[in-house]
Amino acid sequence: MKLGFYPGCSLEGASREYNESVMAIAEEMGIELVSIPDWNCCGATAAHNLDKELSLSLPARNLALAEEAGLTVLVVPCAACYSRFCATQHELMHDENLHKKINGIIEKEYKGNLRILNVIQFIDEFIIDKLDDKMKFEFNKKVACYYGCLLVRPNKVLDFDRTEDPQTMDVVMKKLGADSIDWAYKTECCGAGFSVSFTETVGRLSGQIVEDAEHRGAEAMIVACPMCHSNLDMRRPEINKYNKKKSDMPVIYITQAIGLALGIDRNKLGLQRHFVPVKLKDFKPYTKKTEVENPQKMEVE
Amino acid sequence: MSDSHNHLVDNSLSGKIKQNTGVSLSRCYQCGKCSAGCPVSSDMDFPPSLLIRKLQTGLPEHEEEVLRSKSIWYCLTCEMCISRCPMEVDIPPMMDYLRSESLRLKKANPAAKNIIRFHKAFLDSIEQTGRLYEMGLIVDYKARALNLTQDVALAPSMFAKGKLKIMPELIKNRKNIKQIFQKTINKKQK
Amino acid sequence: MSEFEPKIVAFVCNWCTYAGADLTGTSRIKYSSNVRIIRFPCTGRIDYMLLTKAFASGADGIIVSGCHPNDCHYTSGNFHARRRWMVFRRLCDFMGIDTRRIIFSWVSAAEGAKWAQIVNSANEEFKKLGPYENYHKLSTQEIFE
Amino acid sequence: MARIGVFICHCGENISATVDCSKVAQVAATFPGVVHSVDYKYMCSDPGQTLVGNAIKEHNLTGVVVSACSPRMHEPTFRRACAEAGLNPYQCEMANLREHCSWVHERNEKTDDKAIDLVRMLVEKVKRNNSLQPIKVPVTKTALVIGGGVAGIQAALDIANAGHKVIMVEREPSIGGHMSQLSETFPTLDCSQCILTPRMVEVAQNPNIKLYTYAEIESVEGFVGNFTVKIRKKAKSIDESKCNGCGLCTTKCPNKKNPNEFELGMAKRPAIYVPFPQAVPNIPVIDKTQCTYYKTGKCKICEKVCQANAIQFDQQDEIIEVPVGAIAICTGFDIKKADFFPEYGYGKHKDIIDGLQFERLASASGPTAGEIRRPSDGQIPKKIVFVACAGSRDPAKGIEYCSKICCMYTAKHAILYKHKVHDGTAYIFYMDIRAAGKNYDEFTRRAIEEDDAKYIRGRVSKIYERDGKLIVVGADTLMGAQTVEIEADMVVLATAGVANQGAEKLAQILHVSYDQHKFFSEAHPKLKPVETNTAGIYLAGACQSPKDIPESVAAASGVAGKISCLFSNSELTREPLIAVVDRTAPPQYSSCTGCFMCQSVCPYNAIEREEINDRNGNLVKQLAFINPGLCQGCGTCVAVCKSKSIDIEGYTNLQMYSEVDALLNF
Ligand SMILES: Cc1cc2nc3c(=O)[nH]c(=O)nc-3n(C[C@H](O)[C@H](O)[C@H](O)COP(=O)(O)OP(=O)(O)OC[C@H]3O[C@@H](n4cnc5c(N)ncnc54)[C@H](O)[C@@H]3O)c2cc1C
Ligand SMILES: Cc1cc2nc3c(=O)[nH]c(=O)nc-3n(C[C@H](O)[C@H](O)[C@H](O)COP(=O)(O)OP(=O)(O)OC[C@H]3O[C@@H](n4cnc5c(N)ncnc54)[C@H](O)[C@@H]3O)c2cc1C
Ligand code: SF4
Ligand code: SF4
Ligand code: SF4
Ligand code: SF4
Ligand code: SF4
Ligand code: SF4
Ligand code: SF4
Ligand code: SF4
Repeated sequence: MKLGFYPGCSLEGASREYNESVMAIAEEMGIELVSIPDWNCCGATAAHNLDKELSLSLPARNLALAEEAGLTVLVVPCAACYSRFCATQHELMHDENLHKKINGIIEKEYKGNLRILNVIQFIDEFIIDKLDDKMKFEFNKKVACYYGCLLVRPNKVLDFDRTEDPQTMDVVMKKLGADSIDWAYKTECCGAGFSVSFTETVGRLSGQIVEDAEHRGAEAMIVACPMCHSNLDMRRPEINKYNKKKSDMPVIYITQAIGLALGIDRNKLGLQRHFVPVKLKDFKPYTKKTEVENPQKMEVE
Repeated sequence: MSDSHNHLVDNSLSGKIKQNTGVSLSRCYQCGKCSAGCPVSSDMDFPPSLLIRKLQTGLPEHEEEVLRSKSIWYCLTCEMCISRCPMEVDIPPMMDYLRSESLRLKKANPAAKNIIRFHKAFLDSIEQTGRLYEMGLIVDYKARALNLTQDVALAPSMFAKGKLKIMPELIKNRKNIKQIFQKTINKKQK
Repeated sequence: MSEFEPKIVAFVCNWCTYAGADLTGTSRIKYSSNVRIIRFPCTGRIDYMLLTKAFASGADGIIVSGCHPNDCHYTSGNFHARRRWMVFRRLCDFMGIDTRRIIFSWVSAAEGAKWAQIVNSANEEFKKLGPYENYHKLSTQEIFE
Repeated sequence: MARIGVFICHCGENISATVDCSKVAQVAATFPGVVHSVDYKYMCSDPGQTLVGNAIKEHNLTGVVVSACSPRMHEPTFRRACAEAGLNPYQCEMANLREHCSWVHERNEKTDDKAIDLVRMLVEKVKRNNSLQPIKVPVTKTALVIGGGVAGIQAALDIANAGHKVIMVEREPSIGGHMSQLSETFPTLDCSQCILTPRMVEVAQNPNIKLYTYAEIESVEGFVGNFTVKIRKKAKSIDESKCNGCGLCTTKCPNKKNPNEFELGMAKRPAIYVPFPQAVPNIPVIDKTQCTYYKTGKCKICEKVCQANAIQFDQQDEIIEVPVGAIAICTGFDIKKADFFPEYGYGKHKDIIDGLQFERLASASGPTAGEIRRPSDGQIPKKIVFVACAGSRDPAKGIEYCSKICCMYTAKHAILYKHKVHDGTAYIFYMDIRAAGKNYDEFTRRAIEEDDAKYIRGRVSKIYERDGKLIVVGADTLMGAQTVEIEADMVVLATAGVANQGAEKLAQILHVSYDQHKFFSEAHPKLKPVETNTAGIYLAGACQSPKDIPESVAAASGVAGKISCLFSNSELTREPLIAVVDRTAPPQYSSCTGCFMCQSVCPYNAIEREEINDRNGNLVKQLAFINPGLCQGCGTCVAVCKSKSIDIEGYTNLQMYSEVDALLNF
């Protein structure tokens, strides 16, 4: 199976391990991820902070290129890129004049036929059902699934999981055999793009997140966004300083967690690249099927 | 049977916000839920709901305070406020608009210098190469911020972990990207 | 010759605008005398073909007025009137009836002054449009009966 | 041949100062069909009316146009005068020469012309008036009260005490409604059950009231004065005529762990149960979804212990058909549950409760015998947070209205809490304190000043649990929107009052309208607050919008008054100005094509389907039929009927076209 893929700048740079693990599990499941030809940066926070049209044009160019390349589904692992893409799609599809204008700026035409999936949606749709057959280990750890902001908000644009107390990632982790805890900071902001400009603020925000997860007994935090990861992992010294205690709880991507359960080599998953060492071991061999119910799907919000 | 009233064009800042972003600040009934949920409201000089209140009065001195505030630069666009606001007052686009106005009128708060520098360095990197060149960005930003010591410890270990590339990645159609910049942000600022 | 005086027919509902026009009287507010009021139980009762009939009878302009949107004595008659007007307007365009000559308004039983103002401004409006000779000519062929 | 009389009134000088009355009379005399035309100083005076009466007799008039003041003023006067002179009152019309002419124009020729036109229009109209007879409808003097909360109880007792029969239908096993769940009531803090229970007993004992509990409305047909109602009496599995209410069955039932609805899940009850000790009637029901016998076929312990042989496992639902003349809807309201709030954990935390649960905790007969204890571990909360406007005034959550009662009951809760936990602190997050009512603001001030309730103006953004405490994160907008975090032991959400479950279905059965929140709609917000748009159906209490007890009771007495008025005559008389569908001889029967456009626009559901069958019972034609009991005469149906098959008396097509036609040469 072939699906469109937008790595985005972080996955090519500071968050290589995320890319590596996405690729590793896709390969294991027989899915080919095809990058958009000649893709460009989505503009991230900087663009929409300074100029609205720029912030729409940069993602729109990528979307148009993807469409030109005949792709219909686009997997966007970086939550920030995912959010920019969804916002662009939403705005263009709801404002005809703006749509025309942006098409003019990028000198391409985006028709709006792409389905944009974040990594959890990708897993939910293409991977979770195949896990039973391929899993070698149980991820028998207590984990805190951290969604951050961009995966779940704003929900009128994203239409993904519920905004408060989302569950999709928890369901995946439970499927892997993990005990995913109920905690308070699931969707609080980690400081996002302020890592470099307001490092202290990031230390505080990420610090509260790490503290709550650890306080409730999590052995690892599971994330699906390179920004969350770099704030929670790379900024650990600032976090520890804010919390006035040392935490060595690792932060791993959900794709890495799946990779571990599938028995993929740790280095192939990029675990060696983390700042906080990933010491998790003693995974139980996988034996029985786990049935997991998604509480979100049982409720009407 | 037309039921629309003809209002004169509203030249207040909140009027401009409404025209440019569609966000109506008069819907805000000052419940404060946004401020209570905002992760950075303690860093802000005016928490989001207070910022809106200042704009609701339409008084020039209040509008001035808003454009010169730290708040608009501290906003992380985390979307917490809008996702909980009972009146669905969409604060993040309002913040975007206020930031661009503050820049345009050269009223940006000094505390925002670093953020603006960072954003500009970031966009420069994209304009040049089509993608983000993290190494270049950090060097560029540090040079702009004249803050060469912060984070220097991080860079070598990032290298060691294979997280920083020495050379930028260049996309093929860089002309297209340049055009996009020409037609949008550069048209207004430079 | 003296200045052109448009002939205006007003179709009003009993509960709001008719009563409002009564109040204009009780308050002795003057307005131009070239208007003839026809009372209906509700604007919902107004069959728009009556409007064409009025033009055929020599009217140069028409006012249709009833209760404000949520004040209809019969709760929803005025909504239906409005909805049917949307359809009728297209028919007018098709038939070549000048819809500028039909003015809609809401006048409540308390809005005596507003009624006078509506009539006066309609009068000015219709004066500008001049006599509706086209229609009077058209109608002599008795296409509506 | 029409013989019309025209009477031009001077109204002293009110008309004649501006309009040349004698000239108008002279011109009118020349109109085709006019046989008599005069002017007179005061038409409405006794001599004026006599003038009209005499002219009718003398000139054998078939129609009269009184050209005077507004018909809204004197139409009844002149119609009565005509009737006295032997002319059908609906053959009298008025031309409005005062309000619409003399008072609003200058004295000149154009004004005279207008007066002449107005008279001509009405002359043309009256020529085409039909002689009509007032409509008489018989009235069944029995009222149906749906819902036995405080509103229903009040309405039923008032109607019964006026000497009329009442049938009360209550969905639950007992009457009492929400008020029976309350602890003490604002603004007086009197015990809710103490004031309500006697009224409940009165209902059961009043010989004029027939009570059906555990029953619902199946269907309603007919119209004002003449409804036929089918009631489904759900099987209680108990023979009510035998049960003496001893309660032995409920104590012996081994299946005791079912959530107790009355205690909102904070206690358990057996499968055979009486909802609460003071229930009326005091007769148990078996919960078939829980009873072991119904589930497995084994048990029947209740049957064994019942000495009255009252248990009837094979009892079936019963459908009862009753004729009633009027219906009072008193089905009350409900409140949103804590799981409605994502940001407060979707009801995950046991110690985040709603207002009604707090009422039960504070009630001496409640699960904690009136002590305030946390549901999770039974501890007494030392710090309690109340959250006002939880879900109300929140368009994002779909509820933009203010629930009206929660400000008051939250203040009450804070007072009760302080009375029970002296060393405790109550915080209240609020946006506005809405306490408009007699002694209401005094009551909330008392909570603040005497019982030390700490009001914080701002909304709560998030509540989460940590180490057994609930962390409440809100803002204080009186302190520059600063964040306030309170570590609470318990949180009470003053959740929004919403329409009762099933309200929409009931509205459809009754053909009454309801708003977008499924509250029943009154006929007019100011002048008909307890009527619905359907004649003969009324509403009272919180089924209309959230209401407190005084308002619910006031509305209920209002309904009782309305129904008693209706029942004061054995026949209803109504103005005959209603719609009719034309009927012609077979095989056409009517020009109506059966499109039922008219039905879809009628605000009163007055249009029914009439089926015409041939001798073999085969359907020949469907056509519209106007129910004269329901039609209010708006005429909307007339305007939409493409085949002009409906007409409305008083404003027929012929009349209206003639009026317009009369303008031809103006
Ligand atoms: C937490 C809380 C505290 C309150 N405290 C106070 C207070 O201190 N003072 C005060 O004045 N007010 C108070 N109120 C308000 C008070 O409860 C209401 O005003 C009152 O209960 C309204 O009475 P009602 O008869 O209209 O409705 P309800 O009490 O809701 O009664 C409706 C009845 O109709 C029945 N029913 C519903 N649907 C059907 C159907 N389809 N067929 C047959 N029967 C049906 C129901 O079972 C119920 O018995 C409080 C409310 C709440 C939520
Ligand atoms: C400024 C203002 C604006 C308002 N706006 C609204 C609004 O928009 N909507 C709304 O719903 N309500 C409004 N109200 C409230 C509304 O006016 C009252 O609810 C309403 O008038 C009350 O009617 P009533 O018949 O009880 O009393 P009143 O209107 O006061 O009538 C009492 C009558 O009794 C007569 N009377 C008094 N004493 C005696 C006596 N001893 N013997 C004989 N006759 C006596 C008085 O002369 C008077 O005619 C407003 C009130 C005010 C002050
Ligand atoms: S949450 Fe919304 S309504 Fe409340 S203060 Fe903030 S913007 Fe205003
Ligand atoms: S989007 Fe900005 S203002 Fe809104 S909660 Fe996040 S940081 Fe605060
Ligand atoms: S009938 Fe009317 S117009 Fe004539 S005197 Fe009486 S009040 Fe005046
Ligand atoms: S059913 Fe029998 S045992 Fe139960 S209360 Fe009635 S009489 Fe008593
Ligand atoms: S038969 Fe049912 S109700 Fe009776 S005692 Fe057994 S469980 Fe209880
Ligand atoms: S009554 Fe008070 S608490 Fe309830 S919705 Fe209205 S303002 Fe809010
Ligand atoms: S709209 Fe006219 S034709 Fe159609 S059903 Fe009604 S009466 Fe008959
Ligand atoms: S006149 Fe009005 S109320 Fe009567 S049947 Fe027609 S639409 Fe219904």
